[in-house]
Amino acid sequence: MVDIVKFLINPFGTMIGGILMLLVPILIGVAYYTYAERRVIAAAQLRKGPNVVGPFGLLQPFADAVKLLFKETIVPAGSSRFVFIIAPMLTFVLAMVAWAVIPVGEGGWFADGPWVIADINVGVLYLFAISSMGVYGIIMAGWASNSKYPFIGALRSAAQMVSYEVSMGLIIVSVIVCVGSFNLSDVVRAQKDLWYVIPHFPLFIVFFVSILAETNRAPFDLPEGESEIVAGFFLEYSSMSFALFFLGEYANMLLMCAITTVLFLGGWYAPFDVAWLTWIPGVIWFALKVCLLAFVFLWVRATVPRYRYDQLMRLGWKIFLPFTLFWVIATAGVLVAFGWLPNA
Amino acid sequence: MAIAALSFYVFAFITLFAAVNVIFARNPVHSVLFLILSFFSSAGLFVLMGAEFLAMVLVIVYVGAVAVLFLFVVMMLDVEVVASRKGVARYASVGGLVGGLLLVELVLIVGGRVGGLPNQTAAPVLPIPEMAERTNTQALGDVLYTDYILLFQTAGMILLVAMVGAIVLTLRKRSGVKRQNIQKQTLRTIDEAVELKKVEPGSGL
Amino acid sequence: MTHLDLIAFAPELLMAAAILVFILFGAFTGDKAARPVAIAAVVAMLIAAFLVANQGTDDGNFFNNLVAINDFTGAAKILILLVSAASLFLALPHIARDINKRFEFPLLYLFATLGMMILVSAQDLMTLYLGLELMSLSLYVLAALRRELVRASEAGLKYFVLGALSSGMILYGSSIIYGYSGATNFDLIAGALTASDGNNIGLLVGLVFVIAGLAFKVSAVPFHMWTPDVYQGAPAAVTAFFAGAPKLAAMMVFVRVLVGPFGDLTAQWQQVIALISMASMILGAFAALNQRNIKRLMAYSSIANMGYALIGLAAGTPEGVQGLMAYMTIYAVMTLGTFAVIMLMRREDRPLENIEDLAGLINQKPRMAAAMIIMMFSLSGIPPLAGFFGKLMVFMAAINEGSSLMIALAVVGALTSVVAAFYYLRIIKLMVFDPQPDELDHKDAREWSITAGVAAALLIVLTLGFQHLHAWFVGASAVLFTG
Amino acid sequence: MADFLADYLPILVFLGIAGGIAVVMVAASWFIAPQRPYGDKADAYECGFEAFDDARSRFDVRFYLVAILFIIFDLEVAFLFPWAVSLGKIGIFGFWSMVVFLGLLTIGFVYEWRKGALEWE
Repeated sequence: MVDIVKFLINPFGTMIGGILMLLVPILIGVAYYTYAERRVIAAAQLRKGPNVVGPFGLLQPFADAVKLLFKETIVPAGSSRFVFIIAPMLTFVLAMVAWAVIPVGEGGWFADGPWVIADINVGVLYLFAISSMGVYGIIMAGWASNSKYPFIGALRSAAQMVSYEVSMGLIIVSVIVCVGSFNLSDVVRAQKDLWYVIPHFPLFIVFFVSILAETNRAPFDLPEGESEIVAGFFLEYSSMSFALFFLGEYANMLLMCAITTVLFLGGWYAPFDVAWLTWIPGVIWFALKVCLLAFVFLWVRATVPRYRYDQLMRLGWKIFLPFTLFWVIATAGVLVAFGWLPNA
Repeated sequence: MAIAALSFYVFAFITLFAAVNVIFARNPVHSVLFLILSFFSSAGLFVLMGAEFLAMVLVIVYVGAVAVLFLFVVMMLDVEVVASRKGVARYASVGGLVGGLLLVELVLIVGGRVGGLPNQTAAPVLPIPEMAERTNTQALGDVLYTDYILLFQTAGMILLVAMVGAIVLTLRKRSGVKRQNIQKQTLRTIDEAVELKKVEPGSGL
Repeated sequence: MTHLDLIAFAPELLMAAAILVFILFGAFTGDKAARPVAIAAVVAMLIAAFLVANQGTDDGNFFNNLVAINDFTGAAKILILLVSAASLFLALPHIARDINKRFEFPLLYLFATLGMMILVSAQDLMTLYLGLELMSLSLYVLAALRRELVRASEAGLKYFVLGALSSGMILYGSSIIYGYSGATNFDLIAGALTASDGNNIGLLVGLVFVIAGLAFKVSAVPFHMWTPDVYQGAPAAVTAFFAGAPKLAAMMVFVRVLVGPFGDLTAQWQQVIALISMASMILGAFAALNQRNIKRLMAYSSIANMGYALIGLAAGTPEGVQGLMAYMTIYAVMTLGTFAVIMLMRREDRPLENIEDLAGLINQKPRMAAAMIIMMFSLSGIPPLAGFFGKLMVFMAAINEGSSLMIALAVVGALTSVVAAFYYLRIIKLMVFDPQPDELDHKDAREWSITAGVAAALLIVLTLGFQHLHAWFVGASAVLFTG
Repeated sequence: MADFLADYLPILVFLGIAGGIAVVMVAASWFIAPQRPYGDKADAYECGFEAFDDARSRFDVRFYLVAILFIIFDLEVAFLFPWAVSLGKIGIFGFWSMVVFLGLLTIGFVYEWRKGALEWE
């Protein structure tokens, strides 16, 4: 017992403790997000959805996990074994590691500063870097399977990434110009009085559409496109490898919602600076905002039909790119003209 | 700071290991994957040196964009693994000679460092600001767009040339391709699209 | 940045503005714009040359010491702009004929020329690298422009791969130099070198890499491998451009780097340059003997000529630099003229490339043959043509420098000139004495005849007015040696 | 410097933990679940057909063009990052400096658009 306490006070122990305190809720959140998706889609289609395992089907995600654990890991003949096994792990690890820089709350009983695992100076760039690597898991899976549909899925995924990532970068720049720092806690603090969703509303919409594409969600689920290319890049996967892809994808969705919350929805701040609202801890607000956005993800999936590739290209290159480029210059221009620049 | 030293050796080892494997991997796709790994661990080395912005940009640009293109080209080519090995023996001597020369020069440099101090007498162009005052991204931004504006704009010209070059060399006009004109499609009115006809029973159109 | 910077860089800004306007014009007009853009580009280059010649600002460093403007850079830019303009003029008929009418073609010339101008003005390793890249990228694309031809694509690819390697060497060398001097600025490097008290092995190693990279750009042995293939694979007009302006620019920057910041290391780099120069002269002379394709022959001839020009650099004296400038100027004129004649060799509207096709040219096109004879005599260095003076100047510089190495270099130069004279004179013999094969096309493009004629005339005029040219280069090179 | 690196250490640890979880999950299933591969099971899925040929084939050259353009614009964004955080210090001059740079690339973008490089066929 004494040993455990010692371990926990030691800075390394608190670090690992902090990591687990973030990781476990995320994994549980991801599990219930899959459940929520099935319930929401079911509701949208006037069905019931999973409701048998446990009360209201609440134990369904765990049943699924156990089922997948006992399935055989099939590695297709003619595949590149090593790459095939590594690809889902990469997707999962990237989706997890990005969370390290997300600040979920600040101050209070828990810590003095922001509640974040790694409070680095270039947090926004770190997220951009990690998300730009996300495509590798998919490409590697598609190529390693040595099967037609996964390969097409991989191609589509890369082609898709090319279409929206530039505008995502430009959107980030527009926000950062207003903040003057890449540190995500600073980004949130800069929104104490005014969430960026208000001045940057069009940008918020474009960003939300881009993250739908980033996470390969409907209407941009071209790499999976179950009615066109069966299941796309993870067609050949089974058992825990499949589960890792699944977890990675859903964790990514929550991550993107969290990023949107940080960039546009004022992170851990309450919507109004009213006493009874500010009593609620910041982390609850953060979680609520993430849940709201996550719900919109599901709502969109239930509503909008899939885009064709050329339409996505057109949207990304001919609409989003010029628009966001204009917005960057306009934002910077306004800030410079009125002398509103941060750290001038 | 033992952890920092340890991380340095781990990253350095991974970088070198991956770099060697880029050359010796049998499958070109594996070569590219090792290249990515070596980029990634170089980014780790950058972080250890305090160059966090460069580390992130290395990952964003090289890993996230350039290497994706590499990987694609290599995946599509499906190069015959054996065939590409044939030339190795032929050029090994020349390659070895050049490599040996480089090695000798490197030894000379390192020797120069060990034997006598490097002659860094000239003041650095700009002192590096303290990390707490100004992050290195900001320090970079402070000079790049003002003091080095000429280089910045020249870089813009180079990007422009790259754009023009890419289009000139790869764009082909194809005829007989159907294109969707979304504007035209949505601006279509009922009058243009549908015609109501009174059809007499039994006679058809 | 102040307005002085902008005034000092007015010619470059003009070129950049021209590029941007032409891109937009071309993008909205389509390929109809090709010829107007090309003509406008020639005009833009000439105006830029005029601006350089009448630069209103004082000499000095601009843009936070990133570039230098002085008599030497001015002279270099004027030469580059004139040679580029002439090459583009030479390519005008091509735009209608071989190169499928694309307005990007003249644009790439402008981009490359702008790169060269920045390159020769560089007062900092970073400027040098960016200028070099701007130039090289445009040249790679130009080499591969006719992508429907396998040979052109191959040329482009080879040029690109080897060029990227050489750029890498320059970067690597620059990083070593930066590591050892703590600066990328030429003045600061020079200061570090002076302060180093002979402990400069690191800087020297870095310099060797930079020399290797630049030697690639001037196609000196042993970095010449790309030259014959690229010369042969690229369209003749593009080859004429490759042979002239980029080499001129690379030579000038060679001089600026070696004589400028690394002036203290002259004794060391002299050996390297002398070696490169000697190897280039020997290989250029002997390898050209067996060539049947005239473009390949010109490639080897250019390698040999770079060797001669490098003698001037190896001397490391003001006299040597003047010799190099004179040599490169005259060489550019001769190359352009020769390529104009090569392009005139067409049968049934297809370009001819074999030496045998020149046979009996004197009967068919006497004026052209006369121009070609002048060119060949000048290339082989027979007095009293201008080519002779170029060679004379670099040899004299080497002998006056006095060290045994330089005298050996001059001797090798003289001997290889004799070998080289053999293949130049063989072409003359073919044109004058050999029976004529099938008829060539009668209708010649005006631009080609004009260029050939003007080049031939220039070679004679330069002979007569050589002291004026010489005086100009004396003035221009003085600034390099005042410290 | 030490503080700065201390900020990054948790990421490294996080990487290790996440990687560990992934490996453990796959390995656990590998040991717990029965593994009985045989020829037909390990075949690539192709809607019930035998595979006709190797799946890895060439892709339209147009894709490479778009990918190169993407790299160019990605670099442009990389140039924007330091600008965004130091705009407060470099002020109006820095602003116009970037406007010129973006102007260059916008001209390139207009050129691409007019050339039809952004159309997918």
